[in-house]
Amino acid sequence: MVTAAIWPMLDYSRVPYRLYHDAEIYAREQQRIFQGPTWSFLGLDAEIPLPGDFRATWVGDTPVVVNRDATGAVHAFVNRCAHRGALVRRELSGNAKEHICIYHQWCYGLDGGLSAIPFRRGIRGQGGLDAGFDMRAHGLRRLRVDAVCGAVFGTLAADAEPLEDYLGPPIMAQLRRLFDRPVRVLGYNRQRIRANWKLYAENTRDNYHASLLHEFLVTFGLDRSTQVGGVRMDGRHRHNITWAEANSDTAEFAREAYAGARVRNDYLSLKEPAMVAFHPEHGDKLNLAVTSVFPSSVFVQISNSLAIRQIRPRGVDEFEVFQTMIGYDDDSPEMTLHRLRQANLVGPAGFVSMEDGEALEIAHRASRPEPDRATIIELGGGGAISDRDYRVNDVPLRGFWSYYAELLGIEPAGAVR
Amino acid sequence: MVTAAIWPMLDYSRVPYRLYHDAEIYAREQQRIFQGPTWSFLGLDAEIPLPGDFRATWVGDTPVVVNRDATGAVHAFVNRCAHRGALVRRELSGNAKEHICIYHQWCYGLDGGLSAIPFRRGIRGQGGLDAGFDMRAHGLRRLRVDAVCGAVFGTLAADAEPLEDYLGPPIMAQLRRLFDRPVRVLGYNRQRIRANWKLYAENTRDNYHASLLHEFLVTFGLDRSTQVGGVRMDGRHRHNITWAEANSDTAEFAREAYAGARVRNDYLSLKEPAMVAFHPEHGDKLNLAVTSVFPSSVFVQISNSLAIRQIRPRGVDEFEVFQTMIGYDDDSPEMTLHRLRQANLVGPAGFVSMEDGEALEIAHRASRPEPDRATIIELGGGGAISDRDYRVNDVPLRGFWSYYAELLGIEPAGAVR
Amino acid sequence: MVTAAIWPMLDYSRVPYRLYHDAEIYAREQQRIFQGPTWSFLGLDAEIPLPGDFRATWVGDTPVVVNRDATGAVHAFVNRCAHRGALVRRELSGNAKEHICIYHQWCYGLDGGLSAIPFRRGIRGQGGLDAGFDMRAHGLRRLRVDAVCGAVFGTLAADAEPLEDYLGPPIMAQLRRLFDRPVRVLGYNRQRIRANWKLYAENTRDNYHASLLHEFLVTFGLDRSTQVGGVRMDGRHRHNITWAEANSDTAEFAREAYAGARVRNDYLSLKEPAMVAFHPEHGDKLNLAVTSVFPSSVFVQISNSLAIRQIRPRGVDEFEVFQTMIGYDDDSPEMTLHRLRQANLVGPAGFVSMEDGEALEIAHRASRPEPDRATIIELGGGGAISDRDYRVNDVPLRGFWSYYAELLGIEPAGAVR
Amino acid sequence: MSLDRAAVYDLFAEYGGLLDETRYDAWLALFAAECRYNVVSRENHERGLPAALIFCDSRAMLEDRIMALREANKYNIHTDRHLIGLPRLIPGDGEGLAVEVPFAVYQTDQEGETRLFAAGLYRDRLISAGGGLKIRDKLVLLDTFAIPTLLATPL
Amino acid sequence: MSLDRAAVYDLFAEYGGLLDETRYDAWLALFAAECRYNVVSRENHERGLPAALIFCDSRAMLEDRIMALREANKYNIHTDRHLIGLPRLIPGDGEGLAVEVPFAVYQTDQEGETRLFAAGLYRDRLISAGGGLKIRDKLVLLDTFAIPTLLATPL
Amino acid sequence: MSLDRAAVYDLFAEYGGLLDETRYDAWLALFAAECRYNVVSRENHERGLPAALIFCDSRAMLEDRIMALREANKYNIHTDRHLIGLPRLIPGDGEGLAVEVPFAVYQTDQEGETRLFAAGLYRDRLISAGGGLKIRDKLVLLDTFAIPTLLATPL
Ligand code: FES
Ligand code: FES
Ligand code: FES
Ligand SMILES: [Fe+3]
Ligand SMILES: [Fe+3]
Ligand SMILES: [Fe+3]
Repeated sequence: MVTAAIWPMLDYSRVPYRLYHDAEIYAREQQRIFQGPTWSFLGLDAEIPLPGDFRATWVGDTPVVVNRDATGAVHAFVNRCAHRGALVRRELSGNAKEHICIYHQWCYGLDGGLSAIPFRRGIRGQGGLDAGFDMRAHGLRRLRVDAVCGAVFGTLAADAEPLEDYLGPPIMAQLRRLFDRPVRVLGYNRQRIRANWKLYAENTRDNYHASLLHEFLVTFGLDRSTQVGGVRMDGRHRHNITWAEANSDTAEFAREAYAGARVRNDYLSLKEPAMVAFHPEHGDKLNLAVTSVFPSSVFVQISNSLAIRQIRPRGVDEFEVFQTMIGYDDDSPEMTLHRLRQANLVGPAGFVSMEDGEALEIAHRASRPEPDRATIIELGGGGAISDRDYRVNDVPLRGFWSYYAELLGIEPAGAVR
Repeated sequence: MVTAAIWPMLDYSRVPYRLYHDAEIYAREQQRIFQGPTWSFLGLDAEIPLPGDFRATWVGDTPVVVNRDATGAVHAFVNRCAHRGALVRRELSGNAKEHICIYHQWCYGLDGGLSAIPFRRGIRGQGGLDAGFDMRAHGLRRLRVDAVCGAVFGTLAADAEPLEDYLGPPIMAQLRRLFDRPVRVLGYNRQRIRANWKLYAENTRDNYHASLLHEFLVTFGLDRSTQVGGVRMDGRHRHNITWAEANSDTAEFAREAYAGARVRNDYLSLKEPAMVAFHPEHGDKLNLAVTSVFPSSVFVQISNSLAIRQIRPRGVDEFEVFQTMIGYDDDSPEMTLHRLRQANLVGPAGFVSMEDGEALEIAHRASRPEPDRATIIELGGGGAISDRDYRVNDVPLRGFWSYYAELLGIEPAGAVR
Repeated sequence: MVTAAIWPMLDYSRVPYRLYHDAEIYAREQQRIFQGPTWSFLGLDAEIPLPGDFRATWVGDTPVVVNRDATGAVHAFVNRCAHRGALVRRELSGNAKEHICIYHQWCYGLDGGLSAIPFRRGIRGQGGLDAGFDMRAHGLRRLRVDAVCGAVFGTLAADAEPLEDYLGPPIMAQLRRLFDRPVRVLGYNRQRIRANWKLYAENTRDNYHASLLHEFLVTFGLDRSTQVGGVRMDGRHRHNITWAEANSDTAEFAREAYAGARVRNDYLSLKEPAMVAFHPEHGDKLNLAVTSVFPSSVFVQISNSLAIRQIRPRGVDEFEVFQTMIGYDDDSPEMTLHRLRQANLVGPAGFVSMEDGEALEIAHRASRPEPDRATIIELGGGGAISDRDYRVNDVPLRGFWSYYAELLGIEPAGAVR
Repeated sequence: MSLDRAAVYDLFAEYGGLLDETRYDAWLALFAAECRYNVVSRENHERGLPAALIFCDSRAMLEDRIMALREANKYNIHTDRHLIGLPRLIPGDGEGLAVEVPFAVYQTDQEGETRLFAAGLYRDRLISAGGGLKIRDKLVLLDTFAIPTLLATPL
Repeated sequence: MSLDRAAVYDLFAEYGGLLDETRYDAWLALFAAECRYNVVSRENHERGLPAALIFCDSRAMLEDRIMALREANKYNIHTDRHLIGLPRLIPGDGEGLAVEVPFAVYQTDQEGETRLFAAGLYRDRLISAGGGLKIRDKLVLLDTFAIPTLLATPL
Repeated sequence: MSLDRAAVYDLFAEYGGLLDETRYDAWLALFAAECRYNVVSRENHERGLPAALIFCDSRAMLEDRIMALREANKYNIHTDRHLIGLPRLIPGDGEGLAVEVPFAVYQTDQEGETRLFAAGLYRDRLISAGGGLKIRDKLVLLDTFAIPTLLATPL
């Protein structure tokens, strides 16, 4: 049973590998984090525009359905029949007036309420349920739902703080920026990585790895640690925005810096350079903005490639990255084509993302045999957790762990946060 | 460690999902239920008619061999070598004078006794076993074996009650009915379902689901909840017979009833209606008789399709349904052909059975994340467990759980049985 | 939690099956045995002849790299990055000046020391690591390395006794005999067996099974228990040499003995008998010498087929046998061809070895359901563990378990060793 | 390669392609007016036991299978992918052409995870009818007779 | 079997063989001067969503893929093995020849363990150019769209 | 498709079919009077190491393999299913015809559970003898060189 004693350092600059490999800890995460007082991205208004539209998704490893009712209101509930536990809605997406479980055809409304039970009163007055059976008490387990500019979030905890408080001003600002116009879904992609989900939660907060692991960024001049950039967190440091500004450094300076760092720094050019072109569209210079919302939602802008990622744990040793690629309703055909081309940058085959699948799997594999050894999280120094306006840092990882420890009930006395 | 406190209700009308997903509970089931004072169907006399005939089978997840010795007596033993644990008989079926383990060629008689050990006395008087080694003390672990009209059962527990007492009068009557003349094996089929084995034990006792999940039954007029039928159990309610009578309702009445239940009720007809024809053959009107014997044996009559099913657990998350299709020795060629055609109804591809594979898998998957939530078993009401002469009920499921709790040592004080 | 009470007998003549199937015990083995005060074979000098040559291997389930530095010294270290745990060297073999982790490109020297960290001081003096960060404290975890005639061993325990003491005189002598000339690697083979690794550790010490399981040996007159042979162990009985002398029995005598043992004894001959010819090459009569070094290294001479095996555990239910086939630098082309032909005897497709894969898998499968039952290890009698100069014995298995119990901390009081 | 041979290759390419597209009516059209379609486990086949997993000894029964699949049966939502090997023409007498072809079928669930669902051998008798080759008799000899989940869509 | 037919079979045999040998330049030479190569998940394809996993609507972009694979990207060290089924020639108009072919790709890691990496369907349009068949347009319709680990080497 | 081509396709169809039926004598008859049959792991092949998993540099040794399989060796009871891809004819000099063909072998245990046992490439040299094509030299280049359980029945 894991306790607060597991932490070698009070500032979360060391993370024992046990936390990535223990099945009991995984089960506890599901209860206290994913089913706890956190908010998870469920989908977009744009994905269920019409009454009856539904989509299946996940909160942690719990199956959830989100749908729109006849009044236009959005509801979400656990996709588990109140009767004997079958998945009620088997399709991933569609449009329906109700949800009928195949096992005994119990029927649920779009608000998740139990609306009909076959032979509830039996036949010829024989069998069925007792008159006292209260259908209102046996609907599907509902989530609290709220949205930010069409991005729908849900929580399973009654006592979760309001969504806007949970996200905090900097995250709210980023979401308002990304969703400043009606969005259009361009498609989805999925990546199954044989590693613990928290390795990915760290990865999206890890400013330091980007240009070192993803050589394409530097080789083809897309993104460099020498650019102006940094990290900004919410008050609790559980969420993070990793940002950078386009053309804020010079190739010469970058070449020197990377040479100093003994990193490959010869530059190549693409035969189709348009693919990596950046067309500013949010009235600022940001060409990189990766917004990580605790525990498992990520909103990503890389140049003009826009996406939302859900980290979907599949047991202690595997997770799926589910990515929704988006553009805007008012995109010109040329802009849509540009986004489709630039989609080559991200996803499981992405020029600047595929490496994460390999890096996380080899970290998971190599760390398993030594659960008592620990990682080092000290780029940007240890001690108090705070925003940084430079890129060579991994401070937000410590922010993630500080809130993780709090929710799991293993925060050490005197923790530095 | 699971305790009696796990039960939300004393009448077993609520079953927490933990019981389907906890590996420790699974291990305990193997020890206390399958290796405990229960009887399992092992095979048919007709499958091993001759001296030396053997078949491999399973009791829970323990490999067992059943064979006939030179005197015609049937023996069964655990298929694990007394020496260093290898599977002694590797073939699934055949005829042999003895069973020789390949690893060191220890040799066992058809009664499971250890009959020979190579180099037992060594060579040139050097090596081998001490003179004191008692071969009689090291045979294969034997099962107690008994049979009902050629259906062979076995138990690993010395203290198990006699088979006839274990089954009780109603089950004995059903077996005598099914095995009223010499049977002939038509073949086997196997279905691997990624769900906990108890979901299937419930399914075969679940009168309520049949015509709702297996739409073919109603769509093609085979079987309807409006027919005369019900459930009958043994004194301990651990076993159950689900029965129904042919042509005991009218299409009109059924149509109304199902319409009332908001269930699809337009009827179609087959191009080859002979396939679903029912030819009474047991001097009664029963066209459905599903006899579930605790823990994992099921004897099935659906129209003229006759079968025996073994539920074979394969870990907490998977089981196999092994089905033996039978007819009678005196079947005419036409009747045999009819049975082969009607075999389309059952098994992994069965028109009225395939859905169970899907329903149980989605119930297993969807219930895993919430081990503390529970199923509802209240069709036919809660409270005392008793036979019913109507079909819309799931009372026998509570009977299953009451005996399950007793054997696992988690029966709550004041349990209603 | 396993304790000394698990042993039914003080002389280790009974081994409860729980020890092969309990995941917690497996984890403890990794800590106390493989990462404990034992020595594991890592590879051959001949595999990394040049400065910069490296090979990846395993110690238990811990990934390890062994390489040669510029001075010619051999180093080995755990293949896990000190930063965030990624596998540092991903290739199985090659030549390099340093090892660079792909995740953040931390760079390690050939001695495992941390030699460079990109942007260690950040950029423009912002970010990076604190000045206080001590690179010397964060190298790769090193193994102590030592060699016997070019066979490189390593240990993760600082307090392990010196290699020569660990092996003891008889094993040292065997290794000196096998490595009496410079060796040449002919190739590798791998076999994945779905069984617990200790079943294989027993198998290589099990003199009794050879001619009974591997019928090819007797059928084609290669090796028989009637030959002069036996077992010799180190002082602690943890290691063992199983040996036999060529042509030390007569076909007639063997035929009688095996007939007495009721074992098949008709002899066949190959169309290409040269394949099984034995050309003495070590100035003695030994045509069989299987040297098992605790826990998981085996040095094998079968006729002129020479090999080294590593047992690589892959969880409680699977292991890999990794085999390195060798010859000598001064082999004539004919001798090399002879060894390549005779390689048909060993490995996953080996005429005299393939059966082990089947025997161990069926032992693992059949023993799992009954963890409290035990094996019998009594060939050559029980009681004190000692060398034997006859072949029908399995005494060295008890030697293995006696040291296993000591390291796992479950040696019973009054253990007979 | 004779026209025959080309026609045989094309027939099996078509067979798998139509099933994977769930174009079951077009698939039925590959069978002769009189035809049989049986899916048999090796376990029964090797023991000479007559029971099949799917037993259609008339075209009517085969059509009933498809109707039931569409109108009544529920099954795990998935897509099939047939990989069909090189056809082996079996010399011999008898009406039409005897052909044996190994196959593997992969099933992919709605979330894009693929598993091997079945491996086995087609034992077919083909006849020419209406200017083309038709399946007179198909035996799907199933190696993978421990059916994963359930068997609904045709092999 | 017409020459065409033989040429189609050979083209796909060559296609898989060259990829498995990692001879990417020779593989590129199988494509026409103007060509497209898209890897699309069934999830998007069935919903009419345009996003692809790999989207190359020009030969230049396809060549960039190979350059990046060699010069910049890191991926799990493995070998590929393509198993390509019987080509199905699709009658119809349009330039060139429409062909559909099922495929499976197995990946083997450095330690010799193999897993199914992908199953799916090639939807190709082939044209004759320079006296041989070339790939004008290739759609890799991916059943296995929950990509195991990552997708680096071409399908 | 020339006769040659048809003969090559037939040879491989026959090769897999006979192995899966365990008709080993008929399978041996597909080899020339002088022949070689080697199963080599990629691990060794890529490093230029000569050791093989199965090394038969004469027909006699190949026949010994079959004899031992029948008379002496014990192995996991299973059935094999070969899926053999499209043959790739390799132009070049040298006696006979060089062909490369990808393959996958599935093994099914007695209880009907199937697993991928091996994927790899056949590198064959075929010659015409006795009016038909025979295998002069077969290299089974094994991707799946971490052999699951054991390797007894030929690939
Ligand atoms: S489980 Fe859903 S209706 Fe019974
Ligand atoms: S294990 Fe059966 S004879 Fe040794
Ligand atoms: S994990 Fe190795 S450099 Fe970061
Ligand atoms: Fe990344
Ligand atoms: Fe059912
Ligand atoms: Fe052995």
